[in-house]
Amino acid sequence: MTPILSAANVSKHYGAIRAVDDVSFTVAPGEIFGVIGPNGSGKTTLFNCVLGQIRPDGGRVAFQDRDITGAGPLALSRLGIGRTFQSLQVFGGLTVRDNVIAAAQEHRGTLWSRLFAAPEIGLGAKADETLALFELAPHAGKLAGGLSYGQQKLLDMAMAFMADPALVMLDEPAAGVNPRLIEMIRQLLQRLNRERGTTFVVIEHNMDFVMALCQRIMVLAEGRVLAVGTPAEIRSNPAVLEAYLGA
Amino acid sequence: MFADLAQLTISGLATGAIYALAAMGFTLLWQTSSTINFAQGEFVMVPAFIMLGFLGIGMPLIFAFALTLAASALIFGVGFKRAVVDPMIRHGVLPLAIAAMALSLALQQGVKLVFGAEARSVPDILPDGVTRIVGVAVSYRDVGVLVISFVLILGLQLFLARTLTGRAMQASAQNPDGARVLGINVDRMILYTFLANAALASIAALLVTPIYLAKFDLGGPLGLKAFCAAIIGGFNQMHGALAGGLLIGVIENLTGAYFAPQYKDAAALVLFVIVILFKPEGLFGRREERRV
Amino acid sequence: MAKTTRREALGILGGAAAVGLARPAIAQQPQTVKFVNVVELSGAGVTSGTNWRDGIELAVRELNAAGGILGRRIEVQHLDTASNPGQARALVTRAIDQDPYILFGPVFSGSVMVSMAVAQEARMPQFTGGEATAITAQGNPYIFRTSFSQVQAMPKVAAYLKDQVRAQSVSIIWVNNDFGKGGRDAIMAELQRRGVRVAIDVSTEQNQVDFSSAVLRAKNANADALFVYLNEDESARILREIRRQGYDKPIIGETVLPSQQVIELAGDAANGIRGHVGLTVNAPIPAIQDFSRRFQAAFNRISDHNGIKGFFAVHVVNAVTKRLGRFDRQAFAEAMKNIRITTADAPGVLMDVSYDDKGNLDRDSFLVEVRNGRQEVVAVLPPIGRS
Amino acid sequence: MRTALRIAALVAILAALIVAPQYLRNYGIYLLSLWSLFAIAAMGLNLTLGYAGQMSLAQAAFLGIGAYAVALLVKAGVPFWVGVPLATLVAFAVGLLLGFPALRVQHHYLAFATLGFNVLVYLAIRNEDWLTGGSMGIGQVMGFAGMPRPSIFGYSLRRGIDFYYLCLAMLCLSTLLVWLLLRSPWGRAFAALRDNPVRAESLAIDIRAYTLLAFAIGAGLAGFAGAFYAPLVQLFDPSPFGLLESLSLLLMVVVGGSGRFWGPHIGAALVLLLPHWLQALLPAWLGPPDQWYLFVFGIAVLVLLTWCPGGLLAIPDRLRARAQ
Repeated sequence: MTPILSAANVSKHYGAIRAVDDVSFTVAPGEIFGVIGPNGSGKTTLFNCVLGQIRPDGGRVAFQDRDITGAGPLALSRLGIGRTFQSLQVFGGLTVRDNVIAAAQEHRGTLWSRLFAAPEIGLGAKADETLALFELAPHAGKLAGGLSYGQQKLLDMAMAFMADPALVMLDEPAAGVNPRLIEMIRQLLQRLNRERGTTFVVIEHNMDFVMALCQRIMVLAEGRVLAVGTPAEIRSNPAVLEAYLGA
Repeated sequence: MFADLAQLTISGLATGAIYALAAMGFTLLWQTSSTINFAQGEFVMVPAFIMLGFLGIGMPLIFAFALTLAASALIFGVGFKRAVVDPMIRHGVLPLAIAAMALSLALQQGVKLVFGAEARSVPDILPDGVTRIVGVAVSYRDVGVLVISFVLILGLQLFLARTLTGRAMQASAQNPDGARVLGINVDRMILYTFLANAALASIAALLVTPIYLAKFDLGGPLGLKAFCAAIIGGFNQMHGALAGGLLIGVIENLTGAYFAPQYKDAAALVLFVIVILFKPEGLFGRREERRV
Repeated sequence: MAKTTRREALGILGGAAAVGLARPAIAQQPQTVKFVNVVELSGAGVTSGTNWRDGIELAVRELNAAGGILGRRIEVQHLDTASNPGQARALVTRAIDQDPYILFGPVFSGSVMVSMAVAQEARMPQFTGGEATAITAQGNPYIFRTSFSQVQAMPKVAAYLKDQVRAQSVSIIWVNNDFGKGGRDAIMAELQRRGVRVAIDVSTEQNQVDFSSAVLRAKNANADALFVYLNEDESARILREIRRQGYDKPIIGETVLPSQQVIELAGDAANGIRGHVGLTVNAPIPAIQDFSRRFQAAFNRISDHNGIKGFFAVHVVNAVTKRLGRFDRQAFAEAMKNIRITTADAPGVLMDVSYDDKGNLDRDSFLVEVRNGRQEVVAVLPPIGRS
Repeated sequence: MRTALRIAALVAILAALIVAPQYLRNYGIYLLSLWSLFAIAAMGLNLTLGYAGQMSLAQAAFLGIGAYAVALLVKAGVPFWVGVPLATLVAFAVGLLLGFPALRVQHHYLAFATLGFNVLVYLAIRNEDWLTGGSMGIGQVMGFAGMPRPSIFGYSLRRGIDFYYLCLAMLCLSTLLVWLLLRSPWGRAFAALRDNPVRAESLAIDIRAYTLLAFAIGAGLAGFAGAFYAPLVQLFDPSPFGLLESLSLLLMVVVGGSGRFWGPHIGAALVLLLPHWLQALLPAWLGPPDQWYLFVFGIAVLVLLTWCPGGLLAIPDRLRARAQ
């Protein structure tokens, strides 16, 4: 089976610092793949290289066998790669419902057909369904900027799923969220993975969350791959322990 | 031919030095408090009228100017910061810039209401007269403006680079949080930059109004040139403002003489648009990380 | 008088009642007569407009003190066009809504050109300070000048340049607005007709500050004389620059360059300039000098030609209305055709004047020179009709 | 209930606007016509600035492009009603071009770039007098009767009042179209672009296309307003299309409430109509409001912005937020 996402020898240097150094990995369709590592291990840089925010100095990135090295965020989202951001990223001046519709509308029709389309562009039902799934239905008519932090985090995630992406990249979904919500997010992600077959790549600091969520985990340290394996394998890997404790 | 070029360049430099004075203060405010001061031209225009007021009651020029400096420090230093910038800054760069536009409108119209719309002549502190250097007529006035501007700008640079207060001001501009940790009173340092801006503008008023004439709408064109100078030179570099101002002054004159006088005003703007599009950090500026 | 339509009547009622955009117009007291003056009280035309307004004010005050026009008190309202033609047109509309007897202004020709049709449509006599040739070439029977047009004045300037200055070539520096452009076109034509070469023709900006390149170009053209046609502030600035660059050929102007405001603003740099003026307080005419003293007493400044024009305009209205014996706009406009008014008849017009059938006037004019910071009249030129 | 109330208010205001000229004389009618057109242009700027978040200080330039385009087309023999869409299209196309700098620079840099553009347009109109009549105005090339007022279905709109109804109709049409546009997916995309362009791009929203469109549509509306401004004033010169007018349009949008649907209508009324109402309502010893209005207005805007930067229409929200 071809991997849904593969990176081969990806490198990114800032002067003498090798932020990402010859990293390769593959993600199979339907997998939940975690990326962890101490601070400064290159997680975010790698993420940005894959997502086209930064152009890598070397290596290749492919999505479903299609070369996407250096392709911009617009191209990737059009291909069906969803993502969330480390910091909150919703459209504060739009209602919650409009936020989720905005997240999917560009996948329907052409630029010109959208001008003349009905306001909800046929996404009304899907928006309500998604909002219900993320427990945001009671807030549908509120301005997104007025939601609590946790609600905005959920909305951010809901937006990433609106366009039925095959792959979603999550940048620290558990950061700054209370334990009850973390648990809810974990269950939601696993449910989406199970029911819709969505593939996830997750960058996360919260070890418990990653271990409970992911099927396979890659550990980065100083820009290089330290280990790849199941949560159990990673937990018992002495090199990983050393990297974390040593750091 | 050479003499003409030299002549144009010298008077262009003198005009440009004035732009630079206004542009410097502009850059200062931007660096320390993200203020795009659209009323910068009025900060030059109003002191001219304050000075005329003092002169009108028979005060000698030097005293009148000293009092003007004090008044403008109070109004455009302390007052502007406390009444406009402090409450607006949390709303963002753009609302603050628009508030400055409203201020500029109010100042222009206020002066017009009080002093009328007619131009008034202002006494000159610089000597009148011309000297010839290798066939080029150089006026004492141009030389005076250039020298005063250079001394001021270099003095300010030295102050910022060499003195404790100056460095604290720079630190407050570049990294306010860090500066606070070091025990610097950031708010006070920012206030100093506002005072410096007010002082620069008053001196610019003293230098330009004998030629520009004191008129309620003189700030518009001057402010516009100052923006252009600041951006062309680099919004985050003090010497950029100087270079930008001088460059505009000279380019305008050369355009007027050798290309198309009716597009003289466009010269600075064309240069400015090109710089904005291809080197937005300015010709001499540092690249700023784009903050999202 | 214009017929009051049903709509207007309604408008007056409604205006008084509610919105207030319409103020009572016809409901003025019978013993007053209304003037509206639409003029440049700020912007590039501020000096002209302010003098014009003050001239009108002085005439109105004096006439009112002497019992008004035909026993009616004059009420005058001044509106500021900000030297913006669009604004001028709007304000002329507004002025006409007030139903005045006579409309005054604007002074800037561009503003006159865009607004005069509005007054014409309302059959409203309009006294303008504008000098553009086109103003009286539209066949508008309600427009009247208070000074020469540029085509009347420029022949005098061109003849002066050729015959007295003996210039075979002339450099021209002009301001690129309606005033400057009109004057430049007129002088170019007159110079060419007389075989005087235009060595260079330099346009400058309204609000321009640095004139070094303009003066340098004129200087390098090496013509026998320089003709400067700018507004007041810019004239003062360019004179300083001209002196600075040590230009030593004759500098000639028309009306503005040797005017009071320019001399005041330019200081010593104005000395030696020569030019033609249609009106000046320095004219060797007792009535004008007396006017000048009264003007200075009232407004604490020396009137320029526009002050005289405003004063003159009110007195023409007074003289013609007296002849008619009633307030009738249509009759007034007709009476203005080919009229001749002498100072014996109406001392307020200051100099004998005659109008043609298009609204152009003719009278003496003056050649002046600035000496020691004062404008001095060096010659009186006869009216064109007699020259 | 609230919707019903709003519709009722809207109908009442529209009725007042239709009846008003009966109680006004020429100048009042002229001012209302001017208000209608400036409200359209301000709506365009509100779209660019308020909804799509793109700073523009060149709105008056587009008004001028529309006015000159329609006048020159009519002079060339093109019927007015063909000239209007063409003039709008020209402004739209130039607006599209002006959008390109916005792809590279943002915020204040963009403000300056558009400001520079406005000055260049102004200088070009003024200097190229073979085409535009330069500083002498359009009369120089079209004759001093100026731009003729159009007819509609054979009915001449020469009289001020008839032309006012045309302007009002165009305002209603523009308002409706903008409302539909803002409700459409495009409106949502504009808001997304304004609130968070990075996030928008990750959701397949083509921010380049929408930035260009925001500029172009805003410019197109100004051009459309300009196409009616020309026959309203009939004779015009470059001065209404300079930097000051752009600033004035910006203040209209900001005062009314940037990103608020009715902000431009209210802002334009404050700038254009209020001084004349004040004239009638205030005691005479205050002097004619023309003299001090702009001063007071500038101060008022300053105070409003420091207290409530969202503009007048944001005040209720702000009061509510305070009460809580």
